[in-house]
Amino acid sequence: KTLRWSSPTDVTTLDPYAHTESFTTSMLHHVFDPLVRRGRTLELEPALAVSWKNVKPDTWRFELRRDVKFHNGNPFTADDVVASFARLLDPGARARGNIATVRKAEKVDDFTVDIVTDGPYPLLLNDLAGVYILDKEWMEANGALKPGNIATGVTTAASTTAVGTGPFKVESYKPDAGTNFVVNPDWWDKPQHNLTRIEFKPVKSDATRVAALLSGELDLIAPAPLQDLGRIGSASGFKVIEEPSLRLIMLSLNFRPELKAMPGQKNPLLDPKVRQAMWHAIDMETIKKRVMRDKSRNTGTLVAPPVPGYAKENDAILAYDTNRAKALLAEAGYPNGFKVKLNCPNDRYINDEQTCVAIAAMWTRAGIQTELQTESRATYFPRQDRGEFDVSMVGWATLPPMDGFSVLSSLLAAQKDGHGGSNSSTYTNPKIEELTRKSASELDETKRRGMLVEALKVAHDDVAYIPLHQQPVAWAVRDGVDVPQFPDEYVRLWFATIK
Amino acid sequence: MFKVILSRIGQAALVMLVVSAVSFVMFRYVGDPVASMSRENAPIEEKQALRRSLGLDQSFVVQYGGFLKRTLSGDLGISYRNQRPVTELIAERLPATMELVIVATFLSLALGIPLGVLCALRPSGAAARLVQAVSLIGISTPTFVTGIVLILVFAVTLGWLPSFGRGQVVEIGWWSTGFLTWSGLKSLILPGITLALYQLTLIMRLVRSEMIDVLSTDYIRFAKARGLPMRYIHFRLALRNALMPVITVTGLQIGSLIAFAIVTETVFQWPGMGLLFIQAVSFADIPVMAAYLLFVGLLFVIINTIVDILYAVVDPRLRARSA
Amino acid sequence: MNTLASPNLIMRIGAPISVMLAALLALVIVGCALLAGWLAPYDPTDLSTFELINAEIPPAFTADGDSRFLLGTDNQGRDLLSAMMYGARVSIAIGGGAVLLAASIGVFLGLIAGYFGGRIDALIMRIGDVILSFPTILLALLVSGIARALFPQAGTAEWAPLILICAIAIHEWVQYARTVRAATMVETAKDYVKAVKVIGLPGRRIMLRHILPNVMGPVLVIATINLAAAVLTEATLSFLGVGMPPTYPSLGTLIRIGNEFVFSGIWWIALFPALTLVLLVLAVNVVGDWLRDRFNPKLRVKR
Amino acid sequence: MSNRQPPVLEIDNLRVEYPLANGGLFTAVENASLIIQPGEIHALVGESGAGKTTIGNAVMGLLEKPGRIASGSIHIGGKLLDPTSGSADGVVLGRDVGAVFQDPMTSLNPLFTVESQLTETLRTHLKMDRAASRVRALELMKAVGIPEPERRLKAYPHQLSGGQRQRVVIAAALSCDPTLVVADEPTTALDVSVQAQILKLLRDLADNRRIGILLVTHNMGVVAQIADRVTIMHRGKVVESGPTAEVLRHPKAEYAKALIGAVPRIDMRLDRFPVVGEEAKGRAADAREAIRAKAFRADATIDGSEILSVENLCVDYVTSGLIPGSKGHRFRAVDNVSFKVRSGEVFGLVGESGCGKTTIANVVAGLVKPTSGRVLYQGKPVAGEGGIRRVGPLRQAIQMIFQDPYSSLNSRIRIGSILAEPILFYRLAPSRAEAESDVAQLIEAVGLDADSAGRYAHAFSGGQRQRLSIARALGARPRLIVCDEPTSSLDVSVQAQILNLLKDLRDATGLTLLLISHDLAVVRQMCDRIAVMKSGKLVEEAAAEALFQSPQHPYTQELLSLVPTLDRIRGETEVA
Ligand SMILES: Nc1ncnc2c1ncn2[C@@H]1O[C@H](COP(=O)(O)OP(=O)(O)OP(=O)(O)O)[C@@H](O)[C@H]1O
Ligand SMILES: Nc1ncnc2c1ncn2[C@@H]1O[C@H](COP(=O)(O)OP(=O)(O)OP(=O)(O)O)[C@@H](O)[C@H]1O
Ligand SMILES: [Mg+2]
Ligand SMILES: [Mg+2]
Repeated sequence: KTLRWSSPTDVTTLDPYAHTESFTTSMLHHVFDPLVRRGRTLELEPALAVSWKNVKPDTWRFELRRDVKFHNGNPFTADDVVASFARLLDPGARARGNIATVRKAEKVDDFTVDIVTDGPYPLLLNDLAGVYILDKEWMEANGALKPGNIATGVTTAASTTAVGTGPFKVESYKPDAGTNFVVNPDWWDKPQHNLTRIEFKPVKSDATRVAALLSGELDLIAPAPLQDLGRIGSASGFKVIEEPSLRLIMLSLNFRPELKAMPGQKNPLLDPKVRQAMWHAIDMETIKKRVMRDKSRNTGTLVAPPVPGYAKENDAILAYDTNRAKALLAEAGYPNGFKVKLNCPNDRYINDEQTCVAIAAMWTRAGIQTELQTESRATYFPRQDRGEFDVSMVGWATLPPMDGFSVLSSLLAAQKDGHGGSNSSTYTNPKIEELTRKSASELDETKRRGMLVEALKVAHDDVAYIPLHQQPVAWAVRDGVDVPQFPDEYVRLWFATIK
Repeated sequence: MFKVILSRIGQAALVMLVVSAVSFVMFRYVGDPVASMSRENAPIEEKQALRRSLGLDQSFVVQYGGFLKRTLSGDLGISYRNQRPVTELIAERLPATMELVIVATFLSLALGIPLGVLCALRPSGAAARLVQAVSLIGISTPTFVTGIVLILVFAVTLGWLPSFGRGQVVEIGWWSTGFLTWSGLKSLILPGITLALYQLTLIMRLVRSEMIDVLSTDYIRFAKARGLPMRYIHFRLALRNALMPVITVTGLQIGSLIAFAIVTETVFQWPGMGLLFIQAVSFADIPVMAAYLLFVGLLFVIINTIVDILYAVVDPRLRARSA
Repeated sequence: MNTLASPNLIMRIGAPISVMLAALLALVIVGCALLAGWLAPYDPTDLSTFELINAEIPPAFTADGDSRFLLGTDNQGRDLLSAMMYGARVSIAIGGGAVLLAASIGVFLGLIAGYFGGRIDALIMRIGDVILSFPTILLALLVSGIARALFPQAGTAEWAPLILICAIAIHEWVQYARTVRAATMVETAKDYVKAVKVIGLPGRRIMLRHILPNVMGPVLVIATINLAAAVLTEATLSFLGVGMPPTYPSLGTLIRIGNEFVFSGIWWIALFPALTLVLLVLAVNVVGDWLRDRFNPKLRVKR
Repeated sequence: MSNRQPPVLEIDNLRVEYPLANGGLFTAVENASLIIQPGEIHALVGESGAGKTTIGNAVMGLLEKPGRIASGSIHIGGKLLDPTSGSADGVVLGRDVGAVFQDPMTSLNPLFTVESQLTETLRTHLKMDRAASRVRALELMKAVGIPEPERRLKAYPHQLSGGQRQRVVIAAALSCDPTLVVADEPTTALDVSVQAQILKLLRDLADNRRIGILLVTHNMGVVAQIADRVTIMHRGKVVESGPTAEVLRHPKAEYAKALIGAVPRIDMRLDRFPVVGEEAKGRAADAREAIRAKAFRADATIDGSEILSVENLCVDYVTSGLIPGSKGHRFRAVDNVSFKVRSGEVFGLVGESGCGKTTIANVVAGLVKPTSGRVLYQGKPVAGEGGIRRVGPLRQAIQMIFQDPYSSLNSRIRIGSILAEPILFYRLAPSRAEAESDVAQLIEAVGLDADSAGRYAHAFSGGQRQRLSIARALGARPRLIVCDEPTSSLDVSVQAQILNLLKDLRDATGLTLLLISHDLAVVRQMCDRIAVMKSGKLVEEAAAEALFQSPQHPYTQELLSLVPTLDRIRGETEVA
């Protein structure tokens, strides 16, 4: 049984260590297995490792699964794990950062390995769920022991051939035209799917993808465009499946001394009252209803519910209240409002441009004269990184670790010591700095979560970002196709069944 | 002969030098590969390291110099996105685009010229007016709309033709062709029409406009006086005199279709040069873009040389000049 | 022997009904665009009037319509009719401006290249080759990027059109140049050009006064057709973030936005702007064809 | 002779109208009737613009678009021509009716070789195959006397001289043995020897094949030599018609008398050309006077000093092949020609068609670069191997009148503007209004209505266009005019007026003329000295009278002997 499906993005490379893209990682998961993986409810569960324990605060010991075979027939052993880690830890590996804290992997015996980290590190298992194991013999035979890197253009045999232990084997790989998989009959796990073959065809254009589904050329499209869900749902023989995604959309506020819109004047956004006023001025209910077609979930905090760090009490939205907003602005010394530029991508998040137009209109009504500019992701993100925007849209899904710590570390902490990678707004708060550093090495999960919650509360009260909503994941399938959906937007077809 | 070729080669080299320089300037404005290559929670140090490893921290002159040196030694780099040597990528994508362009150009010439002649012969006839109006509607509708409408009608509603992709292709050496399989041929129809529409209208109207002029000349009257069949007069004698702008425009169009059939290729997910290019742009895949633009520069020099030679083929009065 | 019938006004202008209608149509569209500020029921560029609640209301004449919005509203709650009027203004300014600029540059350089030939011809044509090597969109990105770097207000609704015009024209002139060059080469070989050369007229004057009218045919055709392309290019550029801000949509942008909703049955957002564009292009082409024939004295009397 | 055979052409009360752009109506032909029997050559003569070409076009159903047959009938071979469709049942253009158009330059499609244009007719009508049609085309080329026919078959029209093109057009018209040939000034571009050859060919066809020929011409000598009957037209009306001898010897209508009186004589030189009703054309005469006055220049002296000197001039044409750079064919059109022209003289250049006259004219005018040798104007080089140097006053000083009136006027600019151009450019008139009146004067001076200024070139007959291009050259008030067959498309009366004008200008202002012509009578009347060319070489140069009285070179002698004159009228010789 063949499943034909499509998404707008394509598989970048077959070398799992040469890239950091989540879509490619998700696709390669069909071919490779990690030591631990996420199950049907996204809980971490054994995969190539059957059990693990902390032997020292910085050393984890993994017991490996026996009788596992690679697609080429080679047996899976500790050597493969050690070679894979060595390959990933190579400075040339593009995905090196995914296990930034891992120092090395050591063979204990044929089916036991130790993984040593830089000091105590609570999120190791989360990270390992993204580390796929390659076959050492194959790498040796094909000169692929060193990793490829899409950034530097280093390629190896592994860039176009994938030999893993996973549920499917790559049959053919043609960028932009399609990638085909066939089932691996010798998979170590008991298959929950009934597929014999997967044909993946990237289709960039939304409308074409929908059309191809409706014309019966595809069984599944992921994602399906929001505005077409109604039509697909009402067409006979097709259905829409949806679920809130982990991805939260928020507005990043510039904390530099000046705004681009008002050169030479003090940045009004530095005043928390102004930030609250801006939040109060946004009518998220209407945006949800009109722009997001009731598919989104409005949020008051910076992480989604399933993610560690989420707390109901933080998830409080400042109510839409233009008068209150105006009052706050007056209190802050801007009775006549001020000027601000709002920048948004128009091809990255679901209905991003529409959301921003709506917000610009709402702010203008509240007295904040908003000049909106939208652009394509290719130019938007570099500019955002350079801190060129006053207010801009950010989406955050806490991936790959799927943990609230990612928000602290990347969005809230200042840019130093390896933190603040996406905090281009230069927001800083001493309390958050402290909590970020403490939680980074806290092995006690309850305490750690407490710290995350506390930090996110600070961020909420201080309006470090204005959270907007949680995006939906919407897929469309033809009847008879059953695929589970995941808030991390991964496609896991080893759970799929078709009739 | 030798001198002509030499000077053309020299000019081509110059064109490509300028193209490469301009494209390097341009990359500052079309995005930063670092942003699209970084994972979500990459710390700032990691991004900087990436920028360094890409050589993006160096000055423009150094980057450009390095690029030129590599290019001259025949190394056009490896695509960030596709992990393949750029030359190989372009060679791989060329057949898809070429076949599409051949179909589109064939369609636009095969329909555009006769329709243009028809419109010139009976400028106020009902058929001519209808054809002209329809073609104008065709071009003032954006390609993405036309493409989608065609897909909706022929793929979704009628189910006759595939909505995307190339169908089954046959490999002949490094060339992959869709002409030899039924599904390959069917896949060519919709994108071919979509791509041809603009050209078709342009060619039709140019032919019409020039034909009207030519038909009032003495040599056409003399041809009539010799009793030559009307079809022969219109399609062989007069048409040839009307062809100059058509040749120019067709040449230019073929060039830009090969290079930049971006929208059509995106709508139909046609794995050709346009798609390669647009993906490279949205990914800020600088090696692909740079090499690609060089290729296109070369392409245009070649096409325009051929067009210039064609002028001389069509119009003997220009032969002295073209030599 | 020379009996003069008394010709009435219509005869004097000599345009057939279809041309008159087309001209009228073009006038109406252009007029509505120019007078958008007075004619449009709402000001779609005033952000404070946007009411998301009103989004996607169908046209007034349909069952679910709302009499406040004759042609319905777009996805932001803007009155579509008003948005179209303002949008047409942007599109006509940018499309028309770009075509005019491109045609002027192209015709000028084409004449020079075709008339003088040799080095200058090679130079102009190779510059053309360079420009052709970049897609319009990339070149426009470059132009507006540089413009932005030079002066910061380039992105605003007032300045963006100018930049867009330059950005589009900088690519499009090549087509005119090459076409005109080819035609000029043919014309230059004819006796009437020789005749004025012997009179001793300078090249400039020969080109502009004598050759130009004889090579304008294809230029008019390409220009009238390119108008549509330029309007749509503007939409693409706006999408890429180098054009008009989304709060000031052009016709092309409206079509692009509307296109996303066609599947979901919200047809009016795309249909009306597209219709306007089609009608505009149609009208311009009909009038353009007629003008072209008028320009040609041989066809003057023919109907 | 079987008179039961229907006449090949019968025109009865024909009226042709051109609706004008301003809503008016122009009647080009009014109540014209004529009959041509098989084997008869019928000459149609008359003033330029009288409607001769229009009649020919009407017969072939090829009237220029708005033009239409308003009344009257045309029968071809007894079959009625349908005035709306312009065709008669069973009569095939090209097979049954052959046409020679007035203008050889534009009758041939510039993009096709002579061969393809000749053979396509044969293949269409006679269903010949490629090889057979080529053989026949070669025969035809020989029949019309084109030298090196094999090579010229492969040539493109622009590579042929005016006369050669004219002969190709004739060959094409005759290729399918039509029963009726409409020949519109078939020999104007030809030198006398070729003309004689063509005329003989036409006569033979008429006599042996019983072809009827409608021959439009300005050359009364030609009429006298071969026509059986003559019709004289004036302003759209037939003023006289009858057997050649009768009409030529005893013209009855005023106009006919004047026309015949105006024929230039070859046997003696007159001071001025006799002119048709000069008195009647008072306005034109006044205008001419004004121009003469304006052109008067203080520096103009007829001192006999050397004004133009052509030294060892050679011009090669290289026909390049299709592939750029491939070895082309090199053809020497002008071979080591030297001559000097003195200030104020009329220097004649005669010779067979294709001998390089136009080429020399082009070199002098600065349009063609010589391969070697040079041209000096008042001692200063204007053209040489290095290129063409014409600066400042030199440009104004040398003007040219082109052989081909059809393509030398820009079809998109009003006549008035074309003529005003040199006047305004050289600031010869203080104001625009002044320039306009100058233009009006020029137009009247060449015998056209001043309101022609508002029209475009296509609305004029061949002769009228030629007069306009003469007016344009005069407008620049040059010192030297290179006249490339300035009057070959003019009727004798207008020709006389124009030549008189040029002559007068010469006398009054010291204008120098380099006159190229086929019409030896004209040459004799006009020129002071004459050079005779053959195949690119200068074979004889002598004072005009000397040359005509005692030609030295055999070629010159041959030319002179072949000139058709009014003295040898066909009807009479037959009778005699
Ligand atoms: N297309 C036209 N529109 C208006 N008037 C025209 C047109 N063509 C010719 N005429 C006019 O008709 C008249 C007759 O023209 P025609 O060409 O028949 O003259 P012709 O006798 O052949 O003169 P020539 O000997 O100079 O060639 C002229 O006065 C000319 O101006
Ligand atoms: N562009 C050209 N390429 C090749 N050969 C040419 C070209 N132009 C003219 N010739 C040839 O040069 C010769 C001289 O031509 P030219 O036009 O000077 O003749 P001409 O004396 O004016 O003849 P006519 O009296 O018939 O006009 C002819 O044999 C012609 O075939
Ligand atoms: Mg005539
Ligand atoms: Mg000549």
